[in-house]
Amino acid sequence: MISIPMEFGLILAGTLFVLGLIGLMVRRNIIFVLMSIEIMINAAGAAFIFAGAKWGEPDGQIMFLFILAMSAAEVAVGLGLILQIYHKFQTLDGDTVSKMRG
Amino acid sequence: MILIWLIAILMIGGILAWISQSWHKNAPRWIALIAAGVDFVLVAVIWLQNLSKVDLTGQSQWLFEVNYQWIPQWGISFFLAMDGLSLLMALLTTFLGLLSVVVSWTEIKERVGFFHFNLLWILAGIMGVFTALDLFLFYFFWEVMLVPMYFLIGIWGHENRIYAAYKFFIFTQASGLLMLLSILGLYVIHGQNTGNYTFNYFHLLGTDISLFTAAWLMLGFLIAFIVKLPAVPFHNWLPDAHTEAPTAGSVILAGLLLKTGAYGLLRFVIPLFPDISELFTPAAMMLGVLGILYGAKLAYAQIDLKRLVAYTSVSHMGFVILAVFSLNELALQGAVMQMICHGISTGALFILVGAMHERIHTRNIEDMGGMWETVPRMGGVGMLFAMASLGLPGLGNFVAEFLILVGAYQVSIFWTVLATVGLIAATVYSLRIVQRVFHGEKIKDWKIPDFNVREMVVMGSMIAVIVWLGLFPQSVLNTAKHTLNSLQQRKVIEQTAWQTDSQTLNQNTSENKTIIK
Amino acid sequence: MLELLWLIPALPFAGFLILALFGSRLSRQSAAVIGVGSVGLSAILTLGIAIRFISSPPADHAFSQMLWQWISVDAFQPAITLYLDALSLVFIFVITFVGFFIHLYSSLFMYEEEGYSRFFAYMNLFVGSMLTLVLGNNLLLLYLGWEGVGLCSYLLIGFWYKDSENGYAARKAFVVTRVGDTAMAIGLFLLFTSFGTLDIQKLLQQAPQEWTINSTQAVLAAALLLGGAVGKSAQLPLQTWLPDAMAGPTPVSALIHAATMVTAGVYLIARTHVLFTLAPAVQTAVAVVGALTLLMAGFTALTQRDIKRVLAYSTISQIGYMFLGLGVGAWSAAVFHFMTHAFFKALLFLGAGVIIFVLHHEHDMFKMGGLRKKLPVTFWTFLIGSASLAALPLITAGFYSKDMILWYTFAGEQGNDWLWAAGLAGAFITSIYTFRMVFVTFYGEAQAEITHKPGMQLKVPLIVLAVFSLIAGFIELPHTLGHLTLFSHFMHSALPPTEVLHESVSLELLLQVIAAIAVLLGIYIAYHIFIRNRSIANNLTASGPGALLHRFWYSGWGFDKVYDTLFVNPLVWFAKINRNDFIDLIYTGIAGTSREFHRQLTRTQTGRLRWYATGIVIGAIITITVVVYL
Amino acid sequence: MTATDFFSLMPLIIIATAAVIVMILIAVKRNHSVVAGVSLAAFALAFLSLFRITAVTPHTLPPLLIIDNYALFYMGLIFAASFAVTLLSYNYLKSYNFNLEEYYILLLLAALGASTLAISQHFVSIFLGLEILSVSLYALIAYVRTWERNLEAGLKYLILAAQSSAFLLFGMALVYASLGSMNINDMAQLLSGANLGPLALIGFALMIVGIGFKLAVVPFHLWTPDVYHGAPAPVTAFIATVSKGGVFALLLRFFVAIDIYNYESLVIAFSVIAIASMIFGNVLALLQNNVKRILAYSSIAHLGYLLVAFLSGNNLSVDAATLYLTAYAITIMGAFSIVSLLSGKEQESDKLEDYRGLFWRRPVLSAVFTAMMFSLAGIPLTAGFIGKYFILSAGVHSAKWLLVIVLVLTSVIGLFYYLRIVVAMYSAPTDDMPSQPGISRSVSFSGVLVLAGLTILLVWFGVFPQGFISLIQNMVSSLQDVYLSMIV
Repeated sequence: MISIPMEFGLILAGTLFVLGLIGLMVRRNIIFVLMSIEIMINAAGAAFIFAGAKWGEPDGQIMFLFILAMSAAEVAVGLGLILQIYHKFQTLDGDTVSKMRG
Repeated sequence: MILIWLIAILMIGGILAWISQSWHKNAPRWIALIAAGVDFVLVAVIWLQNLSKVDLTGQSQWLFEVNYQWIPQWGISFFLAMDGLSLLMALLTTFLGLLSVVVSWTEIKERVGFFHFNLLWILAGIMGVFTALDLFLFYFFWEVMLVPMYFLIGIWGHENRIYAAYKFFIFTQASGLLMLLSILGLYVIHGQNTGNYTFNYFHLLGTDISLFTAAWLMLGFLIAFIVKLPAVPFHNWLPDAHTEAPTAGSVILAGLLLKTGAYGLLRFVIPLFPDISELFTPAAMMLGVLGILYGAKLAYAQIDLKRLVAYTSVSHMGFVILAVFSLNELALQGAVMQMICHGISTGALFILVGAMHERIHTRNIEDMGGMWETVPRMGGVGMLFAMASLGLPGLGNFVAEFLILVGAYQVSIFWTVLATVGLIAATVYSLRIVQRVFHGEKIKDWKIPDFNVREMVVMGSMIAVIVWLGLFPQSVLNTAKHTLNSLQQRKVIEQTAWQTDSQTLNQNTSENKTIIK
Repeated sequence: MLELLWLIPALPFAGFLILALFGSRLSRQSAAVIGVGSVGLSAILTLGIAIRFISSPPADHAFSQMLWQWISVDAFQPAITLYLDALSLVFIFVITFVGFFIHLYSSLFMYEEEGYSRFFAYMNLFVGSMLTLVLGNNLLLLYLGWEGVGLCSYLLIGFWYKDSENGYAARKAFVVTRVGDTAMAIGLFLLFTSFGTLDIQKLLQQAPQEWTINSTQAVLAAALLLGGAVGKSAQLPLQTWLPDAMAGPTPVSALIHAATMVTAGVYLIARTHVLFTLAPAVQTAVAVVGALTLLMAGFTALTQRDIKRVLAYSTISQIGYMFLGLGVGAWSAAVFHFMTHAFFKALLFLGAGVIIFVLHHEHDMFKMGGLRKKLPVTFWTFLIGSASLAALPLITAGFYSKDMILWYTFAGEQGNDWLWAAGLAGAFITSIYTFRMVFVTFYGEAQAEITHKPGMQLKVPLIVLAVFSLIAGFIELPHTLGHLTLFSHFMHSALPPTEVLHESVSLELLLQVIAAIAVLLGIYIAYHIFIRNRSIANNLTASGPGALLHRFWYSGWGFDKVYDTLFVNPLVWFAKINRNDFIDLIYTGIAGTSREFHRQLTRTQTGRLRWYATGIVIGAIITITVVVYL
Repeated sequence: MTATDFFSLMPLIIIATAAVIVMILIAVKRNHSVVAGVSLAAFALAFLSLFRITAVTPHTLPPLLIIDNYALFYMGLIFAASFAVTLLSYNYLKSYNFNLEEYYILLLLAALGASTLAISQHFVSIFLGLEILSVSLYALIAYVRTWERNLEAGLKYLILAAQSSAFLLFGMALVYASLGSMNINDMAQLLSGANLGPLALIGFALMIVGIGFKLAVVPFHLWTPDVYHGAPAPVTAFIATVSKGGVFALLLRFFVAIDIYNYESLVIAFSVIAIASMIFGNVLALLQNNVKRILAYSSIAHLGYLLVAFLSGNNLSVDAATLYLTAYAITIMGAFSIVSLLSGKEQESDKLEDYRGLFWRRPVLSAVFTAMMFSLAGIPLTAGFIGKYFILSAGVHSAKWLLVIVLVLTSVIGLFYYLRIVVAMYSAPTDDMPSQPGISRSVSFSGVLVLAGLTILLVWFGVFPQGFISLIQNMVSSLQDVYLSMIV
């Protein structure tokens, strides 16, 4: 098996992370924002796996499982919230859901 | 114990006064009167008992002490002590406190209970400031007196009270926090030097500090005190606060709060940082003279009578700075006299202005004039205290200012001469009060009552005191003497034995105190 | 008897206290009784003490009485101690006696006025303070009296407070004298710092031992004291307040601004003469100031229309003579002139007061006229006073005292021909303006009607003072006229005699004759212009340069204007524009800056989710940068 | 797992069980009071159980958890605060007529998450605790669905917290990648003052972002006012006390363990954050007209103060930070108690205008609120003063003059806006003021209980702090010694 250097993996994870960030910053639709966040969290999970691989430990993969579970919970709550927001605001545009400022 | 009682009576009285509001509308007034009166009598008795005692040389300067653990982990104790200086200040505090209650009798009509609560708590705080010998405790009281004062101005003040209250609070708080930093610095340095982390004044006295650090630490103390005093250019809170405060507030501000600044200089800045103080002398004298002249100039320019009187405080307290940093017995005695006499004379002027405002509902000097005929008693009193303010011999202020100037002359001729010019300026603004308010053409047909019996009692007692101070100041001078002497002696010790073992100095000072509980 | 000394100032003070506390409840009669009585008692006591003092002088010709220790701080030990010697005796004598008669006069003069008891309260306070001034054995107590009389002067000039002009005049008087007082106060600091005491006698003893002649310290000390004296005695350059001070009631002008307070400067210099001896330059300055003042004031008096202003300028001028005397070391002569001046000038003021009184507050001489017949007593006494002021030879007290000063100015060790010439010129002008006043007021056609006659309380003081104005001179006669030295001999226990360079009776006679001629010539000129041919005066003042000069003199040589432009207006201007204290701008600036900062920062709180997310990203970038690159 | 392990986890078990019980109760019959009562009992029980656990501390449950006195103290703080929040919530929610009971489950779980943070010593448990806390908070913030503001705040918190979690996770991953351990103790031993590689530095930086977000320090503070403002008042109180308390406990433990003071760049980063927080927080609050937003901004500043204590890095810093945090928790809880007691279904009383003249109508409430404001401003006689003093003391001890002076100067700015609230309360009431139902409502027994308790604590700690200081010294001072000894 050819071992891929960890750095490459981390760069991949980092790229994913930044992509998620960009999505977060530019998308207005809350659903897409939520998706971008999922990308970021999963990128972090990937980074854990690469790190675990480097040290030859299962810890990274265990962490990934936790991350998966928690992000599922988060998305669940998030979708619930989005539902309510759509009820109330009749839109999913993140920018319009900003009454409070200053 | 008596020291705790002095403070406790006021605090308990305050709480009672607040509660008693619901019993009867006059109950808070009587309770406050009794509390302040009892305190006054107590202090007066102490003073009379110790008149002869304090003069003895060799005896400790401290009359009473009470020292309890408070926050032992941080070396903080509840340490109160009284010497001649504190005693005089306590006397002034209770005297003016008593008068403040009396002058508020008819002026304050709303929320009487809360008013007297604040009044008495200010007094308690001031009393604490004048007796605390633990630096942390001192800071504690320093702040405690501000809060009720803030309410006093902010609730019962005149038109622009909120602004004034803010300004007052922020100025004093900001400077107070800097002082807290300095206190902490001193505490840490002393702790690191000796391993004894304490805020005890006597222990901190001989702290061995490098000149550079000492300069910064002193600056913290100094700023707090000269903001309070106030010195130009930190005086801007004063005219607003004094002008907007109710009469009792103005009396206490001018008569007592400003004195805490002067007291702080005498009690803390000079003894804790003798060398730096000496280096600082020229700058301090400049500040003092600047205050004297600039304050006088501003006083002259005002058309709001209360503001005018307020600015005279800036001018008069300039003398105190001048004196404190001259650091010889004459000037220091003068400073103490000035603290007392200014308290009385400016207090009286504020009461006068307050009474005037109560009657004609304006403080604008241009709406007055020719009132002597209608209110000759007010006129006479006003004249007398205007004279006191310009330093007429025979009244206390003269003794104070002359002692200060004689003392300062020995240190710096230049600044003293300029300060003396301030006497001319004082003449100009003082006479302006008399001229514009009481003399001149009647601008309208005044139909206002003259001072009544209550007010005449207040004024009469103040006149008696100021004249007595002018002709027989010696009893006051004797009381302060011991404290001021030890102040100078310490300077001498520090100079001769600079960088000797600070440990021995600590022992000396702690041996010096005899504990009378 | 001497132990009762303390009562002399105490009685007027007691009178003041009673009047001040209960004045409003006292009837006019009882107020007058207390006011006049207290000073009267003092005068009687003074007489008793004077007799005792002269008949059996105490040791060292001085008596001191300590009442209580005033202040005791370190070396600073001023006590309330009274000190009586020949000098202070003369002063208290004049103060209490002239004071008593003026009080008596006032009891009628002021009867119609509001604030009758207030008037007597102030007057008593004044007498008490003045007595304290001259009796104080240390400079601080002297300073107390000094300021006390200043206060009373202020209060009394502004007695008719309803007219704000009076108030301003009073304030001017107080402030201008305070300028001098401040110099004096600094002088006290200097003296105390040098000698560790303010006790006058100790100072006078120590000064010659520790200071050499013309040492900087001595010069400074003397100059500073001179500053005080100049302010109080209305000499150049601080003379401007006195003419305005005439706004006060006439008895006040008589007592304070002629007889007593304004001569406090003379007293001060005489009292501290040793210091001036140590500073010859300053002493010369005293003489020069005196000479210039007497000329300047004399010329000004020539042009005034207000009878009281004429008298005021003549007072300035006469005090100029006293300064001249002091300046040339003729101490006793100066004090002598002080005494005679007190009599005749008080007399003149009281006389003028009568005229003003009967003419309903008319001050303008040119609206009087022809009063000779209607007010015979006043006329004759006024004439005596004027003669004395003009130093009419032989019969008037003024002649003897002025002559003594002129003689020493010429012949004394520190004398100087120029100073003498100035004095002589002054005498000449004095006689002109004095008799101008007499002629304009009492001769010519009557311009106004008299409504009521002066009563006894007005006449008695006039007569008594007139007698004194004539005979007081005979206690000291020059070599040429009997050589009686009662006064100077008496003074020599307190003041050193004057050294005379060329003691020559013939020279003295010559000078006296010259002076007498000058005086008589002056009277003749006044007679010529103001009785024989008034148009001369009109012509003189109508011509171009004459009018200019007239205006210049009339305004008191423009001093007021100069001071206004140089000091008063700029200060008032500065006060006005900076009423709100520009330092406050710093703090409002800080507050404003914080507010602006707040506003800008608040703009970052847009409420937009994407921006918030971006904010975190920016934060992350900053954090990473800091962590990695620092 | 041994019996001791279970015993030492007692409080967490109690809370978790209570959550389950509440769920069952809801299934049986909805009853607001009963549910609230169970939650209260759970918090009380958990709090009391802490005293028993002191017998076995410090106890480690390798590799995830450690239960030491430090953790116990913070758990105590969390439970006490949760207890108060529960009381307030009961009072606050009872006027609403939708399903309220689930709220308490969320509250219990959030407290559980925060406590987990206090006892964590491993990335996994940290992450778990943080997520339990966050996810519960999303729902809590948006709980009153009828209010648009609640939803908006919930959404913002959800997105941004998730974003910050991602940063934290990525940071953890990088740290793990460079150090090879996720256990704090192991990391501490691995580092032992050695230099950090760039990977680890970036990792730590990203972790700072994650933690900084939770603490709401500049520049991760933008969400704070909106969420504080939008959330129901008791929830805001919860965020300000429990959530921040838990995260700060973690911060202290983690960075003290790895001895951050050896890494200048990290110290500088924190110093920048602290200074920026103090300045921005105070300036932002300056002219705010909404009390909740003022308190939000002020919380940014207060966290800055806390960081000063933390950065002092001497034997006082943990004590000082803990003391300050406790004092702050008491105070801010008190402040939000009043806001929440005055608010209700009709309106949220959070505008400055609502408080105008309050003193003359509700003197006691106003006096308490004034005391809270003074405590925030650090004026004597209040716990806030003692706390601020202690921080200054710690700062001066380490001669962190820049931080200390910024602290002093910015607290002067702070004074201004606290006084604005006070001024509003004491200004004379005018007749034309609209009547506010919330203002006139009488305070229920539970509200009085909370307020009385908090006020007594506030003044007690302000005047007689010695017992409190001893407690803190006994409980948390160990933290530094433990880790320091471990490194050696």
